[in-house]
Amino acid sequence: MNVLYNSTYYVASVGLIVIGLYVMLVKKNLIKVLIGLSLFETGINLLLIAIGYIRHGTAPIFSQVDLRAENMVDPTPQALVLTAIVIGVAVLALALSLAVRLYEHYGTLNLREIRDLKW
Amino acid sequence: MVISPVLLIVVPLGLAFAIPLLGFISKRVVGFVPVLAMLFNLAVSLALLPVVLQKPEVVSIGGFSPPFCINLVAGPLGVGMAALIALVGLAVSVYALGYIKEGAQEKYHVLYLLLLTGATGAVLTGDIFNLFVFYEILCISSYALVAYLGDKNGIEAAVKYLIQGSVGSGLILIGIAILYGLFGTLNMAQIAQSIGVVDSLPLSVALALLVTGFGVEAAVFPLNAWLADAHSSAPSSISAILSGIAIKVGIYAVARVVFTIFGASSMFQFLLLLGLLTLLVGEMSAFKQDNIKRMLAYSSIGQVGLIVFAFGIGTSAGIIGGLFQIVSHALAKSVLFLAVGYMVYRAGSMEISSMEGMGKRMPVISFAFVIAAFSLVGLPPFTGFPSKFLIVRAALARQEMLFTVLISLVLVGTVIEGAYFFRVIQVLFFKGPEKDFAHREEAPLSALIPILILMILIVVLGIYPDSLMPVLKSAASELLDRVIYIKEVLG
Amino acid sequence: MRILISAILLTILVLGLAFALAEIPFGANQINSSLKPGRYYLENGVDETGAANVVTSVVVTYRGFDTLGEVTILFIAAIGLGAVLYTRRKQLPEVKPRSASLILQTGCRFLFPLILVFGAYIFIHGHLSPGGGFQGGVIVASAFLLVYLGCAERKIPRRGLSATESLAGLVFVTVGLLGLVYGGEFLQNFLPQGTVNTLFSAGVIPIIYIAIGFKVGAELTGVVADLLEKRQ
Amino acid sequence: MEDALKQIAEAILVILMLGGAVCACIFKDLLNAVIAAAFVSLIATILFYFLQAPDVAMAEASIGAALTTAIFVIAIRKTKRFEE
Repeated sequence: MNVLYNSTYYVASVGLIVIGLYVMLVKKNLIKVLIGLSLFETGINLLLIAIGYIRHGTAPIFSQVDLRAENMVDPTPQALVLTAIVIGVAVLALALSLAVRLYEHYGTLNLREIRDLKW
Repeated sequence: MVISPVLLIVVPLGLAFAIPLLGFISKRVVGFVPVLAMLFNLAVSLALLPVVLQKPEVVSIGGFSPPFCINLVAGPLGVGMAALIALVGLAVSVYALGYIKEGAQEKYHVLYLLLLTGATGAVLTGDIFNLFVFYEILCISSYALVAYLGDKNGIEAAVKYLIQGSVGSGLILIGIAILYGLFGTLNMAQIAQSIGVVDSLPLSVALALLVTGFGVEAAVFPLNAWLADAHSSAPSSISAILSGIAIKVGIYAVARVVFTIFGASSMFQFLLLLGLLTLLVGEMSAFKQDNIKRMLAYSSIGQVGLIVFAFGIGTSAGIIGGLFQIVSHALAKSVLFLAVGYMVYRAGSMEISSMEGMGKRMPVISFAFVIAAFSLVGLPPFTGFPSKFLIVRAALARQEMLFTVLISLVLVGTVIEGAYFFRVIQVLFFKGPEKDFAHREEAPLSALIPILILMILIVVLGIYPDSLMPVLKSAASELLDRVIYIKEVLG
Repeated sequence: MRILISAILLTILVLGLAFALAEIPFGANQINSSLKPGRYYLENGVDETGAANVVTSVVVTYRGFDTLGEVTILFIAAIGLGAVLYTRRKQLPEVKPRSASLILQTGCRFLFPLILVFGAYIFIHGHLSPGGGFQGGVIVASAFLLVYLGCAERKIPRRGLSATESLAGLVFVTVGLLGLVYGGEFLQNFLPQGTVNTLFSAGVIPIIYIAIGFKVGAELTGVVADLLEKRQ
Repeated sequence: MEDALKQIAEAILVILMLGGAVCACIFKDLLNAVIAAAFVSLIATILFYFLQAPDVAMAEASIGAALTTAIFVIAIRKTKRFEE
């Protein structure tokens, strides 16, 4: 129990990753798959930030004089996650535009029905 | 001023940003920007090559010492790959001047240039997250370019490619997160230095995640469902780049992770098996295709298998063979796709049977196709011969029963490859055109020049394979010798 | 069948992650040695870059190349979206957009400048407080989204958007190249650092962040506009 | 005491978030699923704030919860609302 207690954030992020991947692998509807992708990415971002966290740390911003570097959380994962979030939204936007075009061509978003090309 | 390798990435990037502005002034100059950028890259990388053969050049972005900032490691491998990318990119961008006539052309050129920039950045960087970022640049621009024509097949292929590619990217990111959690750093040399300190189970999880993720772009066996669709539905100039360059960047990333970061000799057997499976699956699927572009796409899978197999041999000779195979496949496959682009355009169909009599109507293009096909199959005196020869020799030099068996299977793959290429050649030349194909004229000059240049390179490098050897040798030792790599970067 | 295979794959993934994460205790101080970049940024970031927000100094300076790649990815997404949704515009009949209710219109007109100012505030103060070019840029884009929703008859000039994108990207690259010329390395700071925690400090960081803010704002506005555009 | 309270809050938030993710998975109405995904993003924002990452929290709030939802809604309006 204590392990679970200590790793709430890991459980949350791995849970999100698994749910997201499950949606991506199993669901037929393209928009649903993309919702899964966005959950998956949120999970990864949470995992990265959780890895960089230091207990009782403060945000890495020297906004007051009495803050000390030893008590701050790791800034690197935060920078990485900023990048990852933006990459995620870029992929999503492109994917949604493809979904709109796909619907124009086929009149459906069901990936099992759209198989002119072999999967 | 000494030329900095960072220019290889920054100048094309800046030019790509400038394309929309130039588009306001004149739509016609836009197509020449990628040509210009790739000429610049080719010149710079060729100028850098002799320098980095002496000593790899480590550039730290932002002016801090390496583990604390992103650094580029311009070793023989990175700069050699950059030169290859620039060469193929230059040829294809000249080809695209005449070939791309529909759609939003300005956007095509931006995306195309950024794809090449992403590839160049990925092979030069020395930071694993930066590798991920450039890899994403490469992937996202190829998703968009596959869908460029906007037809049914293109969109469908792009959607599949995007879904599989983004799962792969996500897995890479998880792998990076685990590595960061274990070692607190993203610098590849520093991670390589720390590996061995922590026990191995989490490391093998990270290794598996990274290899799986990069394997999607490298199209190794279970992860290549997207490739045939994407390569056959994209415009032919993009198919050439995807087959010639994008896959190679995936393989480079896998090799970098396995060899430099993890130094995982336990992976070699696995790579060997994976390569062989990929090779056989690819060649057999190619054999039964009627669609010429799908056939070429599956043949790319087969060739990728051969490269991975060569890396899996794990000796210096094997890696040299694999790298040579990267060069010869990049040249030959781009010629094939570029040639097929106009054949398909003139015939109006991708069926192999509709290509009857092309040999008489489009002699130069068909001739280029034949040369490149011979080179892929591995006939002398083309580049495919020395590369396959080196791989076979390297495998036999291991003097183990296993390798003899495996290499015979590889040769079976080559025979299958020969069979389907000769079938196409037969259709091209020896099935006379009963009907009159007056509209099937030779391709324009803007297509012929790049195809001929690449063709001449195939022949010249096939006759003088030794001219590549110094670069390949030091590139192979860069991959195998982690200690020197770490020392070069961290000092 | 598909569900079964997925379940097996996901179980393997969860087990692998559980084993790997067991080695990375949550909340422990992983960056305890001064060789670790994270520790280095915390201890020297303020002195070396002059930005009070260490995340900003990491994003723009230490890992500035990632950020350049990141804005490139957004650029690709915006351009790629345009290429995918490309249709010959002349053939489309002009559709008169249905205008929103008076309350919505007035609300949008009232809020639009405020949101713009807020976005600009966020990206100008990126080196002092949480926030920066990306967050500010997205807020600016959401102001334009509001305009699209509330005042559908207003057209946002496309050429202006794409010119902003390109110019902002060029500013980023040029600042980097100036660093190469004056400092010796790409993206090196070549401006005085100023006093920490004042607006005019941290050398090139505010310039780059403002460029990113404009670029992200323009790109995301373009993405929304392209997606919203009426199609046959 | 403060720690215990924070941990309870975290546990509740995580349960809510995973519940939201499951909802996003099972809802047949895509619009509802998107709103559920936005809810997940919103809670992730609070968790980022708890993990001392205000920059990321801001980015996630503006990108994950607002902009992504908006483009999803636009795309759904142009295609089909219900998953069959």
